[in-house]
Amino acid sequence: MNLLKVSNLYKEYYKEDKSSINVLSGINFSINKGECFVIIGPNGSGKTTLLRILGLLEPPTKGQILYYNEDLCNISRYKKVQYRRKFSFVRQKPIVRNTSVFNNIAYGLRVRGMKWEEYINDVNDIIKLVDLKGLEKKNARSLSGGEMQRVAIAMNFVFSPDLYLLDEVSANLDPMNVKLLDDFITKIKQDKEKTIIMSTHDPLEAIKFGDRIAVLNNGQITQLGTPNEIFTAPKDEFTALFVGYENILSGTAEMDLKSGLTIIKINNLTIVASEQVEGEVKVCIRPESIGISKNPPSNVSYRNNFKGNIEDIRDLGNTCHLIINCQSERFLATITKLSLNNLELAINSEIFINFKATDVKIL
Amino acid sequence: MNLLKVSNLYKEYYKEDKSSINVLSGINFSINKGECFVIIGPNGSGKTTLLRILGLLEPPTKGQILYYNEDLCNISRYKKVQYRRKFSFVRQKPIVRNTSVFNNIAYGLRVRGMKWEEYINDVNDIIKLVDLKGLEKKNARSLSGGEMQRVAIAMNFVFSPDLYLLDEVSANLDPMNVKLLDDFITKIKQDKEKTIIMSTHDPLEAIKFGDRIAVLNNGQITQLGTPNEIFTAPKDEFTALFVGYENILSGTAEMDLKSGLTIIKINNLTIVASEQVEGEVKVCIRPESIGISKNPPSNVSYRNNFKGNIEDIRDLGNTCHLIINCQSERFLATITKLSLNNLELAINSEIFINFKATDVKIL
Amino acid sequence: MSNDIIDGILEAIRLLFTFDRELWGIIEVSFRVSLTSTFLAALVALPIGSFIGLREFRGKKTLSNLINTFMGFPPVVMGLIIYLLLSRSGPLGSLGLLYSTSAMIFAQFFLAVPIITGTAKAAIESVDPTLKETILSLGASERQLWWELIKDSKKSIIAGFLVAFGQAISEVGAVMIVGGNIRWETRTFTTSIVLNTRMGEFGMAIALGVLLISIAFIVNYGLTRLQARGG
Amino acid sequence: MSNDIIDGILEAIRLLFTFDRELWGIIEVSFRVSLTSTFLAALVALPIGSFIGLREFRGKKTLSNLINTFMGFPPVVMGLIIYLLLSRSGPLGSLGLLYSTSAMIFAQFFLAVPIITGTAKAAIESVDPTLKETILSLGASERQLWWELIKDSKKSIIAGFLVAFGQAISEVGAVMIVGGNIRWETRTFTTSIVLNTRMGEFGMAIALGVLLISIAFIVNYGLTRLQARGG
Amino acid sequence: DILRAQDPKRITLATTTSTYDSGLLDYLLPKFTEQTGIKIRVLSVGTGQAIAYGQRGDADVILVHSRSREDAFVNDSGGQIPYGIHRACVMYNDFLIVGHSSNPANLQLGDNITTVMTKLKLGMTEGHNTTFYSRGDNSGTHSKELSLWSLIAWDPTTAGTDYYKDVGAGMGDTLLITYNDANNRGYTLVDRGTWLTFNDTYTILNILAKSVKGEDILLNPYGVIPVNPVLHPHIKFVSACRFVGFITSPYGQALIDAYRKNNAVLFHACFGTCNETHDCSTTDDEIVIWRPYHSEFAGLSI
Ligand SMILES: Nc1ncnc2c1ncn2[C@@H]1O[C@H](COP(=O)(O)OP(=O)(O)OP(=O)(O)O)[C@@H](O)[C@H]1O
Ligand SMILES: Nc1ncnc2c1ncn2[C@@H]1O[C@H](COP(=O)(O)OP(=O)(O)OP(=O)(O)O)[C@@H](O)[C@H]1O
Ligand SMILES: [Mg+2]
Ligand SMILES: [Mg+2]
Repeated sequence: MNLLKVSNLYKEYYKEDKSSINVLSGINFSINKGECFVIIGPNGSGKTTLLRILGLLEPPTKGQILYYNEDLCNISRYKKVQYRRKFSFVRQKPIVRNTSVFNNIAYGLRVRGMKWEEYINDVNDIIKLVDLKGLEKKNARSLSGGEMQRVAIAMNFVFSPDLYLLDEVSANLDPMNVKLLDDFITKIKQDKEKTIIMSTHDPLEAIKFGDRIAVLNNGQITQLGTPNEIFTAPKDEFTALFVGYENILSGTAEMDLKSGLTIIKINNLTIVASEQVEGEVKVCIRPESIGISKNPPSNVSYRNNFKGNIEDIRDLGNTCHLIINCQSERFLATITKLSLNNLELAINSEIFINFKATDVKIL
Repeated sequence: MNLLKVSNLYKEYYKEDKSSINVLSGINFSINKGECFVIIGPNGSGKTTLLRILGLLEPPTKGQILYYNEDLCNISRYKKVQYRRKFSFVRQKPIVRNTSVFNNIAYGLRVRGMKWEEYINDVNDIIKLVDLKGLEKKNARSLSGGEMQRVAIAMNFVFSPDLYLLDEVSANLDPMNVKLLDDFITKIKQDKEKTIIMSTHDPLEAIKFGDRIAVLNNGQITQLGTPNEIFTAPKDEFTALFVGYENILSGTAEMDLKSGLTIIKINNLTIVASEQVEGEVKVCIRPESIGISKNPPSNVSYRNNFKGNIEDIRDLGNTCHLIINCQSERFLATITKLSLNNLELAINSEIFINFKATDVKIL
Repeated sequence: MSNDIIDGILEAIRLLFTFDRELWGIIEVSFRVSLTSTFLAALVALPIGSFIGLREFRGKKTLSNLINTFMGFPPVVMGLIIYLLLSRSGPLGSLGLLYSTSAMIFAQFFLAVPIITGTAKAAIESVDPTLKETILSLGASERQLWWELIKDSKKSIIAGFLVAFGQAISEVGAVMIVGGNIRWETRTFTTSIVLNTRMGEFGMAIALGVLLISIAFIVNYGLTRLQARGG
Repeated sequence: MSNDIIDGILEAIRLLFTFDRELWGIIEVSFRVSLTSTFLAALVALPIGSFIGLREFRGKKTLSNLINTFMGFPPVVMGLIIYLLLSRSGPLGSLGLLYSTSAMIFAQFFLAVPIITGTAKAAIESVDPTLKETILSLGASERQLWWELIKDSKKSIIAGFLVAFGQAISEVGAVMIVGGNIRWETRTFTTSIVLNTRMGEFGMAIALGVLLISIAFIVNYGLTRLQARGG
Repeated sequence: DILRAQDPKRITLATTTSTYDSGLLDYLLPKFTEQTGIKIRVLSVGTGQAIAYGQRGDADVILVHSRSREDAFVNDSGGQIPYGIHRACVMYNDFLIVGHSSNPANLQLGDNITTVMTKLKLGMTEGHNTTFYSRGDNSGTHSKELSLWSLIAWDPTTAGTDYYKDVGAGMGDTLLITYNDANNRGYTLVDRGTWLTFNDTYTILNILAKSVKGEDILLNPYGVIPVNPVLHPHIKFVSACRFVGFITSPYGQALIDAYRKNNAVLFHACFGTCNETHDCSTTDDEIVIWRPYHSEFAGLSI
């Protein structure tokens, strides 16, 4: 049985001039208990709105949200509170009550009727966990961005809800605290009674935690699947970029019946791909898939070979980004520092890039 | 000549109980015109406070800020406004005026006395640049987190200030918009009249843009140098983690006079390092530096060899994280999916890890 | 006659320190009536006002307008209405409450209710909506949310209470009609000031006025301190 | 005899539709005096109040307290003071302003100033400090910041204006003393209500009261609509 | 409070401001309380308001000075139950016309009242050098003023003159407004009680006309009337009657005559004798009714 089943969900907002915009339109998905469901999508696609609706903080314009078969959109105020107590919601821009860190974190337990003696230990434990020891008496409104984010996390995790709604929860956290949060989420994931729905802009986070990923674009779910499905077969430009196909080129595809391959004309370049499509297409190539050599490659297993110039080299620690101009199309390639030095590459070096037809993803 | 010279800057806040805490203590640095100065540091280290002080939004408790040799801490209200008009400040959690996107973005130009005809084009241009076309009539307070961030960026960039103060400016942006911002900052960097001071939690951003990086920890600058200096020789735990030495172990170091190497005892493990130190130390090893093999390695150029068990495997797309337990110390190693499959690794597989003495960084 | 004011101040000090029995009676009545009525009004108006501020419902706009209007309800008219109710020939005449401090409290109560309702409503409405959402999402019931918002906007609510108290204690039309300005019983600062003015005793009137605002200042100051401590 | 109130309402309607010349004169004087004084007070109080709200300085707390206290300044006392100033033996007696609408505007002006100052100050202070910083960092001068904050908190400021107007139009103590309730000249709603009460004409007094609050409701409604449109 | 209100030991007196503000009641009432133990709550309001309070049963006894309205109060007009019973004439003083000493209307103290009123009228309508301030509040003084104008068959309210100001206020306020007349040409009609209270404050005002011997139209009789218990059963009629008995008794009358303010006599006691001094008709019935109540205060002297 599904824990949560969203069907045909719509949300409209009214603009100043009374015309409406559809922020969510026709959302359908269901979530199983114990699952971690990740929502990705560009800015303004409706992620926050969707999470707020699921958190019963805003009614949808239309649609159904079944939770254990009860429609959350048509329940009394009282029942709404009961359900909200099963959920937690960490906002994208957290806001805290104007009181101490301790009181902020204890609040969720207090409203559930717990007494001081009952909650003091839990609260102190979580304060230690989120590394806020020493700040518990400070007014939470005077904290730094990341500290406040951690208070918000602690506030919502302390009462151990059944459903975690996390909206870009790792933004503003330093790497140390991101790790801390990772451990947290990993622990929740191990508890098969707990369900997580989170939004993120960080692909690594999506892969790390997502049992399934939904891509929200313009208020619609354009793709939904396991991380593997999403990352190997992104269906739109945003997803492609998100998962790392950072070279996206537009061209016209034609089938070559002889070889069974697709020939894509991009201005002066011709790219060969193994997928079979025709017409106006977008082509994606991961920077890692692009090989570099100083001389024209003798090995013919690479179907795409272009001569180019290095326009720019960006140092990324032990790897680098090369920007290569091939017939006025720019390609981004990632190589190791070692190769950079071995090949003696520098800006304006003339080089050859190559990639396999199977590495070309057509959208 | 220095554009900006900060000497001996202190900032205290008062707690509820009237005791004070030093948020910044004894900050000294100077910035040259045209530079991009990146501030990194853990949550609550004082980055935002420092930027706010530089933006003349808050007076320091003590200290001097020389800008073209004028002390910004001791100037009239009127002059402060004049200086603020040379600066821009993008907040960590942007907030916008309760009016349309267009008016928000035009505001900076309007307060500088520009007329509608004079600014309309500039504003429309930047709206297109930050991809807010179509939203310009919308009330900026009803935007999504990322959209608002972009409004905040446009608001501050449109009047083309001399000094850009950017506080975690890419948080909340989707990958597409992060790229957009990248291009923006790159363009500003090309203009040698413009100076940037930014804080970030993203190491890639720090490397990409930083001419110099300052590490702020607990209100003090603990390290200041070029990205290369910082990334190859992190001086504290935070910086080490930030730049990617994600394996950090504590132990006792002893010099081995014979080999000239350092022997570090970490519980039951003994690690050999090429740096020369003694006493209680922290040891950092990058996950990428750790090699994996199924059999005890026959090649002896690796000075550190341990047998261990795979505790966990985390898929990261085309690479994976392995968690390896060696004598109850845990190591994190990164390997490619290909190797994972070739070596036929699985949870509980027995393997050998190895890394070179020169790859061990001692803090 | 412009040193009437200075004379008034000196007279005020003299009066206060001679511990004039009648004066202290007036102080007592004034404060008892105004504090009780404002306090009772707060008990009623705070829940109502904050409830209106909290919820969205049809007709809220008209209701708000009505409250705004009633915030400027002429005290004389209120006095008259209460008089007509409590008068022997009125519906509540049998209670015999007319010309008592109870009647005065009654009248001032109805004057204070819209003021406190209106300010409480505005205060609750001006709380950041994201704070409301955060509190709700932490599992607060509507009552718990309400309490949090009251706490969060207590500054404005206390300000509203102070306005209502200030109006009550400086109000004269209503207490005059329903209290009757009876010596030793229902005479307040303001009715006494009016009486003295009518009798041409400007010095005394000013003295009472000076006393009234000095005491109001002290009460105010105390409340502000309390509020600062509580915050 | 509790249907006095109902009779009053009927009488109010009758009065309005017979276009009684005297009644219209009263309406005119009431609104002219109250609107002018509130408007002038706003001109003075808005800059002062918002300035106090904007800046930090020594003695701000005491000043705030003082303003709070003056928000409840007893109108009768204010009337007396203005009377003493304008009276023939007073310092400004030679102006001959006593018993004119100018004198009434003068008195109500001083009553309205603290109310508008106090509410403007509170409104400006309640604006999110990060918004202030954002505006400053965009290069706004203090004046430009001030204007933005006024715009941002216009709801509360208009509310303060409405409270002041409501008080002014329903106030009787001050206008009675300095205006004198002279027929055809300085008679307002409230002084007229008091006169009718003194004459035992309770029905007429109620009728005038009903009229007053109905008109106030309409003014209020208009202002709210305006405000909603502007927002 | 409910208990206290029904306490026959406490009655409510509604009266005009002139009696209370002159201090007479503060002087008189403690003596009554001392004798009977009955406390009196004084409502000092406008004449019309005092009468309305009586009609509605919100006062037990009223003390006012507007003869025509007092009569209406005790008359069973059209078979209606009268609001009050047994009016008694208690005391009188007189009305004065006061004005600025510049006296533009040139009133002379010896002028009879019609001359005075004519001079005032001419000052307003032709000389344009006289401003008359009228109470305009239907009080006893106001009714008296209107009756004075009617003596010369002129109605200032409809005459359309700018020099006749209807101030709609109490006596003290009207005097104050007259005093503050910017051009020093204000006149008003005032009762002697109020005048004596204020005359040392408003030193630039003088008595410019007063009752000439043999002319009683300027006299100002005060009547006391208990409210009818038939109409309002809760009225503490007995106590009210004891109060009326008190002030009409020789003791009470002597007290009134003895009352001085600023060394001046304010009120003249006149129970039973007012017929002789002016046309305030006290019936013998009234004397008969109140005489028994006097016994309680017999033998007391001041
Ligand atoms: N107004 C204030 N009153 C008291 N303490 C404050 C105030 N503002 C900031 N602090 C404290 O100062 C410290 C530094 O805060 P700051 O916002 O500068 O940190 P930061 O480096 O920007 O952190 P983050 O990465 O989380 O944004 C924090 O510990 C914070 O709690
Ligand atoms: N109250 C509102 N009134 C009008 N439009 C709104 C309102 N709230 C959100 N929107 C609009 O709805 C769209 C979706 O907003 P939402 O906050 O859900 O986006 P998001 O996916 O969370 O984006 P981000 O990644 O930037 O946080 C945006 O275009 C936003 O402008
Ligand atoms: Mg969002
Ligand atoms: Mg910060």
